[in-house]
Amino acid sequence: MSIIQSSTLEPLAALPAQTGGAPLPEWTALGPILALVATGLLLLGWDTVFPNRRTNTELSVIAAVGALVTLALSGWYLAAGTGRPATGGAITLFAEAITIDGLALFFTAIVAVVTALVAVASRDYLDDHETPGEFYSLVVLAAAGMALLASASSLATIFVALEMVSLPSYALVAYLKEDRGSVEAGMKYFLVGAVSSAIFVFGISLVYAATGSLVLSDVAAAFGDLDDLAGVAGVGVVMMIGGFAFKTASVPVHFWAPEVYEGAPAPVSAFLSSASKAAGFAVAFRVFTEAFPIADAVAVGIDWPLVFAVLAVLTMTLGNFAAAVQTEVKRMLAYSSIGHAGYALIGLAALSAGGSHNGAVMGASMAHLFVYGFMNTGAFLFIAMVESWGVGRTFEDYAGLGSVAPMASVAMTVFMFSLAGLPPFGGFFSKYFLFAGAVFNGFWWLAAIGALNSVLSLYYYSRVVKALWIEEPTDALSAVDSRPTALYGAVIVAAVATVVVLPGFGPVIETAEAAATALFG
Amino acid sequence: MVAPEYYLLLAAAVFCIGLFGVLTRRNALYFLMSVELMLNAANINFVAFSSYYGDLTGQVFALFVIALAAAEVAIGIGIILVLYRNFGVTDVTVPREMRW
Amino acid sequence: MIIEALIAFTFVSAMAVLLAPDEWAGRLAFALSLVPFLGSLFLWARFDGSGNALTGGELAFETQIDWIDVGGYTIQWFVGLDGISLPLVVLTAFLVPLAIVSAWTPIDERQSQFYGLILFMEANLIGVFAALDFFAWFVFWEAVLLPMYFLIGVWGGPRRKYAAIKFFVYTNAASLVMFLGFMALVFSLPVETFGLPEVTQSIAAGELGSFYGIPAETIGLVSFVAMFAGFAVKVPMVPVHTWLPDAHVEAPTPASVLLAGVLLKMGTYALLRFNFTMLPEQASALAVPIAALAVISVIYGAMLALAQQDLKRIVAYSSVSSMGYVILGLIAFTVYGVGGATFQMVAHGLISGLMFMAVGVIYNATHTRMVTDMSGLADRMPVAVWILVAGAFAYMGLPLMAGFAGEFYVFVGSFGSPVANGLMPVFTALAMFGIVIVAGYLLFAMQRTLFGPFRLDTDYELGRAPRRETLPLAALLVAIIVLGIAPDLFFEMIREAVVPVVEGGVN
Amino acid sequence: MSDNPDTRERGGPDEYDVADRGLVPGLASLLLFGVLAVTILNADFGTPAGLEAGDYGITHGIGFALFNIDLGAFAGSTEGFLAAFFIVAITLDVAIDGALYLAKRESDGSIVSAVGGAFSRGRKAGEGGD
Amino acid sequence: MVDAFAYVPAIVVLPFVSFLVALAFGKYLPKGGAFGGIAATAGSFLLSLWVLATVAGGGQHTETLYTWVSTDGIAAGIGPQEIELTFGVLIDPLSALMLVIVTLIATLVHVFSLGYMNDEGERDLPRYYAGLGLFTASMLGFVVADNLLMAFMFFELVGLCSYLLIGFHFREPGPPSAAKKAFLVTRFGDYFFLIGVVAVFATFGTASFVGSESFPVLAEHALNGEFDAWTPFGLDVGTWFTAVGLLVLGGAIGKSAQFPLHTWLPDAMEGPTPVSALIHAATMVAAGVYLVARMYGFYVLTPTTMAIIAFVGGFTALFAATMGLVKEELKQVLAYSTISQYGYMMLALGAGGYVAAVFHLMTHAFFKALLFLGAGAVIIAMHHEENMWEMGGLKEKLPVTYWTFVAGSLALAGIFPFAGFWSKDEILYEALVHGLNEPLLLGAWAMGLLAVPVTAFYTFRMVFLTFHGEPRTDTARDPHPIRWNVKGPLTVLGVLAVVSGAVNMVPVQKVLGLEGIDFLHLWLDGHYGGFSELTSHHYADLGPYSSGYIAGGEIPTVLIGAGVSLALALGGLGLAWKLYNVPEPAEHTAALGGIKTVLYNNYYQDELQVRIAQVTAGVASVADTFDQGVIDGVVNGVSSVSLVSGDRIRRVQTGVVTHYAALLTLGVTGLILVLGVLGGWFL
Repeated sequence: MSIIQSSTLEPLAALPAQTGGAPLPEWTALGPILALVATGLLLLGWDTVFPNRRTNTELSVIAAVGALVTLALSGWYLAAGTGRPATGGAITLFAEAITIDGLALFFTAIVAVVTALVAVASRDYLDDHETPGEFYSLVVLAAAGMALLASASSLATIFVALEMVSLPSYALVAYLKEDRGSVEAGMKYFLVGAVSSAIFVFGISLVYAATGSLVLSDVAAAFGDLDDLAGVAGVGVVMMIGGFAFKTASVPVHFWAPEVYEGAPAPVSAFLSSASKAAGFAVAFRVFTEAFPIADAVAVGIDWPLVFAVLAVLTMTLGNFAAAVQTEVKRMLAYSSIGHAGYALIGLAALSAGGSHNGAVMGASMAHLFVYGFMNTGAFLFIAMVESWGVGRTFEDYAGLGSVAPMASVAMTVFMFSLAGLPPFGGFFSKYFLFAGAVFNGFWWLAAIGALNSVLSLYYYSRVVKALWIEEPTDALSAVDSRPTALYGAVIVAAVATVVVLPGFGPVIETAEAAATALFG
Repeated sequence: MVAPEYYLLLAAAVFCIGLFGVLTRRNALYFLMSVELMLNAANINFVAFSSYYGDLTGQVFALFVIALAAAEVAIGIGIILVLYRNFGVTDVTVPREMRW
Repeated sequence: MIIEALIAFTFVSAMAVLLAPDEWAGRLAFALSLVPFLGSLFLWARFDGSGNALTGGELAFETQIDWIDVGGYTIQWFVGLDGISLPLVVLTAFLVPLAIVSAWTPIDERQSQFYGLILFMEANLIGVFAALDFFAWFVFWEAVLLPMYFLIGVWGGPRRKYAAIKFFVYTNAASLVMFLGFMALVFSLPVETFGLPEVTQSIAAGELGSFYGIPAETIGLVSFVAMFAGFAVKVPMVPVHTWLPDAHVEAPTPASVLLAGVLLKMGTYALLRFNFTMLPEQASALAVPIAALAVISVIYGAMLALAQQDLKRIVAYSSVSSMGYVILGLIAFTVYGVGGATFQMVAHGLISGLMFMAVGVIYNATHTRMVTDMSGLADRMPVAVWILVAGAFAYMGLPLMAGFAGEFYVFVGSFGSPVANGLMPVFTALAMFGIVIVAGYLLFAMQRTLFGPFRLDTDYELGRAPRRETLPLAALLVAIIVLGIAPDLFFEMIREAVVPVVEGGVN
Repeated sequence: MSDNPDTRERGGPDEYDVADRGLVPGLASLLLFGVLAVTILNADFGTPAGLEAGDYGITHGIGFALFNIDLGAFAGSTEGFLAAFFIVAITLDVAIDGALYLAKRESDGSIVSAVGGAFSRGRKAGEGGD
Repeated sequence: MVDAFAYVPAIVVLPFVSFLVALAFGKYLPKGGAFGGIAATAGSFLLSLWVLATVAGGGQHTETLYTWVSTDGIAAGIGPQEIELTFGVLIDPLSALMLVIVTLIATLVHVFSLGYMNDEGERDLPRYYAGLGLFTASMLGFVVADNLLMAFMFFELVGLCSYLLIGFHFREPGPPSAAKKAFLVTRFGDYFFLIGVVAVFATFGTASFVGSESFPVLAEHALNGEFDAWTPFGLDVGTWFTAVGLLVLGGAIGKSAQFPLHTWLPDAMEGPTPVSALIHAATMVAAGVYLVARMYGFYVLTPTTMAIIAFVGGFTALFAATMGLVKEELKQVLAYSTISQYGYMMLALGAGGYVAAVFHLMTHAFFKALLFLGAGAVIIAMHHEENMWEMGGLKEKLPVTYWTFVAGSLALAGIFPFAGFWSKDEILYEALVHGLNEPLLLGAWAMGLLAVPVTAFYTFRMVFLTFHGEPRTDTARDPHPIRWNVKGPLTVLGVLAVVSGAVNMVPVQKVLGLEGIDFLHLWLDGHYGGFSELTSHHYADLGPYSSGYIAGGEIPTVLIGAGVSLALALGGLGLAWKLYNVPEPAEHTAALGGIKTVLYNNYYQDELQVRIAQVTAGVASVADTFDQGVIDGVVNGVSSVSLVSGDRIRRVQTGVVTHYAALLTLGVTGLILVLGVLGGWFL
């Protein structure tokens, strides 16, 4: 469904007449990433120029504008069909270190959206924080890192981009220096993060040892004939899976997630659980389809789809079952986020060598991450709003919020039922396309486990809705006084997007699927 | 010339020693030192196989790993400072308010 | 374009009522709900469809637009009505305004949300019966759960939270099982889209292929069983029916009117569309177990009703029993059997709607539904009680009432049916015993509550039921009698749509 | 370190003392080493190609690789790291920025106490947030 | 001259209109809508007479009025597809006769109700007259039905009306439970009838009574192989027809209160007496017998069913009569007498005496209605006191009632010139004649014969206790006067009870050889009008029985039969005269000894049925506890298991970082091992 049928010129797709007919020069492919980096640096500069002025609003506006520009650019490129095989294939820069293709642009769009929402929401959240300046620069630069991570096509660039994402995230989680929860979360996140990045880099070294190169395409080439080095490469691959598992909070490396999402400031939790998780999946998709093609990997004895299948089942089950018994809404949402990582893992698990529907499954998983980005961010921002009212954190404290803050509660109901996968909202289609794709690819048992978990998830998501609408309001709700406009706006925008994405699911799934099939191509 | 397996073995040993430090020591600073050790184990591998394959990729990338290790330690120290200010102790196992 | 207009209008009116102030939300909702009713009458008047939608019959008011193409399949917005779906749309559009009117008395807080949710549910129900592409249909199918969850959860009785979540999770799990079954079926077919007609015709043409090594027959059987299990929960059939009594007892009267009146019909309608039209061979292969289940539903459901003390639970369990007849009719694969089953859906919708409303009117006056708490109400509330008595007799299958027509066609159709290797006469005879038990417990309940000397344990002084509560009852009773005397109003088009199903069936 | 009993039944550190676990967790790393050792010993590598200086010497080569400049002898196998170089530059800057923010001690007196107290950060109004 | 048949639908619709009028405007009409009812039933009566006259003139008529479900457009599907469900009208000698009987008695009962209900100042009269109107309409609908489905539908509607009318005084506890019992027991019978109807449709594809395509004719062809009727599980045609016959018989037994399903009729006496007179004496209870007569062509083909009908009839006749002996209330005696008289009719039908059964149906309708209305008059006089031991000596005070009541009693007992003698004698004659070479039939005949003296005894015990002797209570001394609207119907019925015997004096015709005076035989034999396949001779030659005679010839058998039955009747009357025609009659039940208590409790039939109801309620509560406990338990169990396991999983998150790191390492090592073993690295 590409609107503009571009010429066959190798560089960027031909743009309509208004730019003189000649396609944009090649480096402009980096447009979205450059926009983010520029905004980050601008924010740093702005903070140094006006150090002590409470410049919360301006910073938030700059960050949001930067993110929206990135979103616009990547959206425009996607619409123009950049990086599609039809329009001259992926654009590789810096000696194949960075590739801009459908996958990169799609995930950059996701990251940009989440960053914009978080930036807008943080204006109210950090209202009475004495130095909000660094927050925005850290967020935007982390987002730039994620965009880079999605477009990196060499293990070197991947590792460096990964660090560029992790380091600011550690600082962001511990941002509320005086709050014990934030500090404890920051400490745990840093420690687990450090260990897993060490494991990740050791994995890369083993893969380098086995294949002799870091660029994904060369690794893929070398993967074919490493007969006796399979063991070393295999361990390397598993350790890299450990690294990705950290970023996407999948099972063996998920222990940090509940504490961090609960302890960290709500916008940061939203940012981590939506954007950085999506980036983790982006790099996992690219590495495992380009660097370790399934046919050769399985031939050599490294059946990584099976590993991901194990991870998917464990993550889904652990996430959903633990979430069902939580007493605090934010921690429940943390576990639900782990559960949804499990569903997205189906995109990697339900793949088979030469499977006719590989592209469809992975595309569905990408689309699910896109819709999940909206739902999850919205939900965490709602919790941020409730925290700013100081009403309390358990389900009982949320009782009767519907009558006091109807608009926000309607938004939260939309998020909850969309996360559960109920139809009038976007989450329904994305989850069911994922299950349908798994069934089509022959992994019906994986879809069955997914379905089982999503039934259980309906239970605990509706616990929130029950608290909001059905329970009688307690007296504590009198504290709900302030109307944080920006936070409110972000939540409503996310809710509207979740609803609109159902009818508008066509373009999302089509671009995602095209990007995914290109990877396997 | 030393056979490449032994470099791998050395790197693995250093990696596991670092990991052992992480698992058993309770002080945050020891934690940082152990992570440094694990990262350097990876560097050994890179440099060893850079010469094995006769190209410079490994060595250049080792530089990057060192740089990033340093950055990580910077952030680590920052976090340990904040930890100390709030919990009064640099023991990683003490802050256990959030669980289950 | 008329169907889209109908659904869109109902959605918009739902939003409008949600935002309206609580005082006159009820009246606004009633006024707005009349439009879909008139629309459905218009559809009925101008209905020119012939044959069954799925087996290539000519559809009425059909629209087909591409929506999403993914993984080699194009998902369409494909909507159309045929002889089976039109009566159900008319039933829905007829029941909703009456349910709204019956809600004016009992619902006295958060009214605008209540009526908004009812209209939202109506839009989805019309969608379920009109949609002919799997995904569009599945969106409407699942979307109906949401409003019903809130209706039970917020305005329900004492154990409403438990009942609401049980209903919600139970039905959702069922529809997931059904989804996986259908996906496996579609994938092993060389079809391009999820359109139900295309899938049916390609199965009929015998193109059911193997699927990752699993042979075609097992695929057909497995997907049939999965879909059957998914829909059986909605019908409900016996082993999976326990959510119904809780949901009914705890739901407010208008919600249980719609729950019994229309939501149960979604299950049987889907069974007819998916299991019995698409996979007739598998249906007749499994005829004996399905027929046995149907008979058990009838007898066991009626027995349970006999043991209840709460009027609403009695009517709820009797819904389980009458739905057993529908299943018996469907499995018979004869024109009278399947046609009678479809007619019984409409008839039971009206009759159970009337019964629930009448019990609701009594509850509004006496604030109790327990049979032991009251007696001799006929003396104090003559109009409402006598309509309830008429409704009870309609339920028992009294001739010249819609119930009898439906049940009789099912019996005639299934008695002589060659399915289930000749056991059908035994099954039908056993199922018919249901009419005796139904008579038993309904008469017993009526005798204890409505007749005999007046006694009321709850201390409410009892006056005649107000006119606005008895008018909807009267309207429903008239509809039941008209349908009883002239069933061909609907049965003509139903029969036309059912003949291809039966011919496609086993010979 | 007051704890909010009503939200969840989490006791203080005493009820479950970590110290006594001692070196047991360490065994996991030994197990990992064993597995690594086995895989490594099973793998047999060919003869190493070794590094020959080439006309610019290795350090020059590294510098050229760093900036994707023509690599002469090592052109065949070494990949360019220019992209990684840019990213590392920004990452180090961000790391410094974050570390300084964390380490920066807010000026004593009003702000510290004010912020700590006022900012209930979601805890119930009556809750302890020292 | 417009033919009467065009007005046949009007006969049914007129009472229906009176139902609507009474229901809607009853409050505003004088006497609560009574006049509307009387006018309607009288109009129907006149129309029925006109129809009777036309049939007598050699006409018969059948026509489909309304197609309920048409089958155009259905191709040959599988199974019985081409069934067309229609409503039609069938006028032939049997139905014309029945029309007259029903409309006549309905009119008389309406008039009687003026006296019984209006004068006594009852409330809710519109509902009463509406009920009567609806009942008459549905009974007439049943009579003119031309197919089994229409018959079944009106059969059930009649059951509904009886429920409404028995439960008329719903404010007292008694009538509603009696109404419920009546409806439930008849419903149990209707269950078998419904299976029969559906079986007929499935077997023949049609259920019409008349025409070359009617199911009795098709059954005939099927038996001699010309028509391949559908039968389940490969049963042979004969046994399957017997089964269908018995199924439909179930409905007849339920409605006509025959042996197992008779318990509801005595309780139905809770309803107002005119209702009992109309419904539980003359019309509704006759529906069962009329139904069997209507499809007699089908029954005749199955000898075993005939034998069963005869035996059930005979047994019920004796069984109910014995129970009538000890009853104390006037209406109870009459109720049991009705059950026993319908036993006789069933005996007649079973024994092949088609004309005899119809004859007794007619005569019984008249004198039983008379007796009930007489009882009504007595009840009015005794201010609603029904116990006979509170009455006595009403002879002088209520002369008209007395004489009409005696006429009815004589007819009931079967004393010579009265109607009862001729009809009961012909039944016994037919049973005897066909029974000589049918042992089962002979047994039934014997029971029928034994019932004759018992009937005579309890009838005259009733007469003497009520009218003769000294008045035992002061109300008996000066009873409430009764007006014309009570006396009128009594006199009409009194005359009929006396005269109606003359219609069919077969013994006289046989003994004296006066041909042509057995009008009813000719009437039902198609001599005047009627369909060939519905005539009595057609049934006779299809019938399984051959008649044997005793003592030489037909005439001696007739004389002996008539003589014996008359002697027994007179004997019973004499015994009653001796015991009860004394100024101070005493309770003579002591003589019966042990069986007295058994008779009082009606052979414990009621208790048996209550027992059955309790057992079903028990099973239902067991099912309910099973349902809540097991099935619901499983559902709740699943949810609690998942929550408990969720709690276990939650505990793994201990909050200590080193644990996380340890679990992380274990996880990675585990994955390496899994992949290694599968991938074969280590081997």
